[in-house]
Amino acid sequence: MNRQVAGLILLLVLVAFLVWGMYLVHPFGYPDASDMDDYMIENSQEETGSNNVVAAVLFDYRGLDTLGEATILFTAVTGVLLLLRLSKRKENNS
Amino acid sequence: MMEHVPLDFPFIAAALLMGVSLYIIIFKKNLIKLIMGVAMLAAGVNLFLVALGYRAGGGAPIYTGVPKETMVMPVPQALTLTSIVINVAVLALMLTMVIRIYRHTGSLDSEKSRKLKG
Amino acid sequence: MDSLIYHSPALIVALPLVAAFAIPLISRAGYRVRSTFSLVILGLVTFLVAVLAVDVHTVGIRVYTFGATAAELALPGGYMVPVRIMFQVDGMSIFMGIIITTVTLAALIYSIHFMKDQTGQARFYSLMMLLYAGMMGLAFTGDMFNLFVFLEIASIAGAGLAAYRTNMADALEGGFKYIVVSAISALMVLFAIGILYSQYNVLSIAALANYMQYTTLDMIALGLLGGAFVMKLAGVPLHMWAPDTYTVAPAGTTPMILAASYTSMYALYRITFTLYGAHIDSTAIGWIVIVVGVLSMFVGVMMAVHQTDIKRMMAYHAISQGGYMLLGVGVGLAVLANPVALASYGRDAINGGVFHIINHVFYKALLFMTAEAIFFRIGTRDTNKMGGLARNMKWTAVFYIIGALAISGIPPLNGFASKLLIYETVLQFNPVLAVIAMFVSLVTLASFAKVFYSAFTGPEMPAYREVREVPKSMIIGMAILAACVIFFGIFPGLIVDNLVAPATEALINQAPYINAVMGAVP
Amino acid sequence: MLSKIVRTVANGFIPFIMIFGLYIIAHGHLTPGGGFQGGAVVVSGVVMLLVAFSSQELKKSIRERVLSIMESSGALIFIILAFIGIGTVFFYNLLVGTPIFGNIPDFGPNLGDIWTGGVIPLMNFAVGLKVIAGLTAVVLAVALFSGGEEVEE
Repeated sequence: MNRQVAGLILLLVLVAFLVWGMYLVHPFGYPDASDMDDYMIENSQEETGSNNVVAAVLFDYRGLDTLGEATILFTAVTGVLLLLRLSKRKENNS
Repeated sequence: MMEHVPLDFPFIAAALLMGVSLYIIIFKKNLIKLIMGVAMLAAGVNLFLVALGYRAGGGAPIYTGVPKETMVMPVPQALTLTSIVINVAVLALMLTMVIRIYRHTGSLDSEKSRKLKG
Repeated sequence: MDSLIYHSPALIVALPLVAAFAIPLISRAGYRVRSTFSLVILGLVTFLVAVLAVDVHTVGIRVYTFGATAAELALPGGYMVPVRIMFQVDGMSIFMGIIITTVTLAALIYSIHFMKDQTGQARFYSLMMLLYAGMMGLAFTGDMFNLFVFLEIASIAGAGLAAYRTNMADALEGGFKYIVVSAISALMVLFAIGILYSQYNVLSIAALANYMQYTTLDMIALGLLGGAFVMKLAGVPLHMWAPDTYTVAPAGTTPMILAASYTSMYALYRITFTLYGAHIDSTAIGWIVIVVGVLSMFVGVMMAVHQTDIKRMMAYHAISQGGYMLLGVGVGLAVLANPVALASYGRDAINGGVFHIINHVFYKALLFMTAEAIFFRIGTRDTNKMGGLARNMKWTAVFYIIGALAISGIPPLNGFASKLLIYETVLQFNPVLAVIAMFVSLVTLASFAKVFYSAFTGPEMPAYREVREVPKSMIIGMAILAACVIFFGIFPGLIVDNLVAPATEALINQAPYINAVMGAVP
Repeated sequence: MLSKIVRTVANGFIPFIMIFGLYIIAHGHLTPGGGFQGGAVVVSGVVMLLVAFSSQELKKSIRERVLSIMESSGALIFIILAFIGIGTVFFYNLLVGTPIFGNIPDFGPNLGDIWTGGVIPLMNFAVGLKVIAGLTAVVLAVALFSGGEEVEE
């Protein structure tokens, strides 16, 4: 019962934060500032030769994020295969 | 600017998704439901992110056919793509662990296994 | 050499990634080749970290912009905001880098023999390299979204490693808990990043700090980020995952997951000091950090006393020691706006808190390794089932004593040096807190002494008569850390002046971090 | 294993799904899409095969070892493509202006030219390779595991 009450309070606090945050965010469709994005739209063709600005952002301007993303996928695949591995040869100490 | 409603639809939807998923994460005992909660939280955050970049009347930021004046912001789209892939990876690993846990304990209830409370 | 230093921030993260991707291919050549390859790559990276550390401490903050025409060119062609991802390595980043690299090196050497007969080795080493790369990226990055990405790399790799022993249900549950907590906290971070991005349209930490206005939305973002990182570093109301995960993680990976927790602590400090910096109400935030710290200290040690699982006990002590770091830095944060108090004791308090990170990671890593060494030989972590192990495992017993004395703050070991700094400064700030801190330290000593008597001394158990000392590589791994513990204890002044003080300076003074990117642009 | 109708339809559709996925990968720098999305499309075809046929049957034609090599080499190609710019800076797009994918498109809206984008199309291919191999491995491993078998190391 105690856990339920604590959970309820936590939930209410988090949702209050959420609604409050959403209320304060700029109106949909009218961003406050767009300096960085404007630079990318202006220069992506010239600097990367890519028509697709999103692709230019993904692989050039924010290439490290994409490397990280590919790494995460690699990590998850490695983790999945590690966890589903053949466990016939049990650990020597268990 | 003046005619906008204080809360806009994509943001409302994102807040709803996140609120429901928080409820699931806090109160549901089933591990699969917990994972669904995390997935919904991710969906809510992604929706929030991609909605941030919209400019009224804008089109996709791709030069093949669209002039640059009417492009929406590209960075949130790139961030959302990254975040979606990350969440796919996280969910894959979580589901694998749940499969393994189910093999061991024969149950998906987090209350039944001593350590998974909280 | 110059170009090596020039590219070292990128290489330090990229080389372990290359290693991680290549290990599944190389593993076909056998166990020896794989171990050698991992060690060579990590040795190379260690060298780069050392070179970079010297450079950062002599020349100053180093910026590396990915994909630009020159690495220092953070602002493209005189544009007003940074567009590309950049790494910013300052005193605090390189401090974390040194911790992570040392622990990983010790853990890798330790794992070589530990893992020899296990299944899934190739993927194990691959994940270790990925965890290392994730932590280093987290420590070096100067970009909020990139921080999220590296946080996720470290979390997923850590969870995969924690669940490594798939034949035990505990291990899977520990790993599952870790990944759920990580996923939720990472999504909180992402939401906060969205809020910050919506207002300032930049993602670089320096540029955000430059434009920061501390609106209500920024406060919400700070709350989200703070909650997320406190969850990741196992601060007390949100600590429930840590004992389970630390207990089950195999071999050398427990120290690495521990280091990952403190990398999250670094991220918390980076957010509060560098991103929000002068804008926040530092007294209030400082007190919040202090309260979390004191709670962690107290609850952690109280939970630890009655544990019978040796690693679980150490895990609760890790939470408790994390409280010391938060206490020290919290005191410094509380007086950040007060120059007199900052000069008289605030700076030293932060020194103590930061110094305690490196000390704690080293001795707790050592302790976890001794616990795993016992588990490796006798197959149980229950202290009640141990006894008389010192007879046959002399080295392990010696390393355990070193670690236990260090964690209890006994001179001349390193735990004493940082705890003394924390006691002295906290006493000037608020004597009650200092008394609590000393009390916790006493309980810690009692708890470790109890385990020592039950595990290592006493009559020889007939079942363990045949127990042998652990293999050589495990001893070397532990010896590296033990040497660091003793060295840091004997020469604390040297370490504080050369490693800790630059880190503290980097935290307190946010201007160089911002100026390195924003330059002359106001 | 499902009925013969399902299997025949799945067999018939596979080439189209593959080609569509590869098209999305190849045109990542011109149209919406890219390595991840195209890779996911291809893997959706693999999932369809998995539903239509049994996992054991699929295991015969897809070697896990090959998947592992494909995944590692995809990731390695990606990071090597990032490394080739290290003469300037890591991740520098060196190929813009060279004969390999180096054409500069007409500024402003244009019809699109496949030989543009520098390293971007190559990175898309690397990521596509990685995603196809990685997700196939995950899907297959989970299917085999739930079918009672465990995965080879």
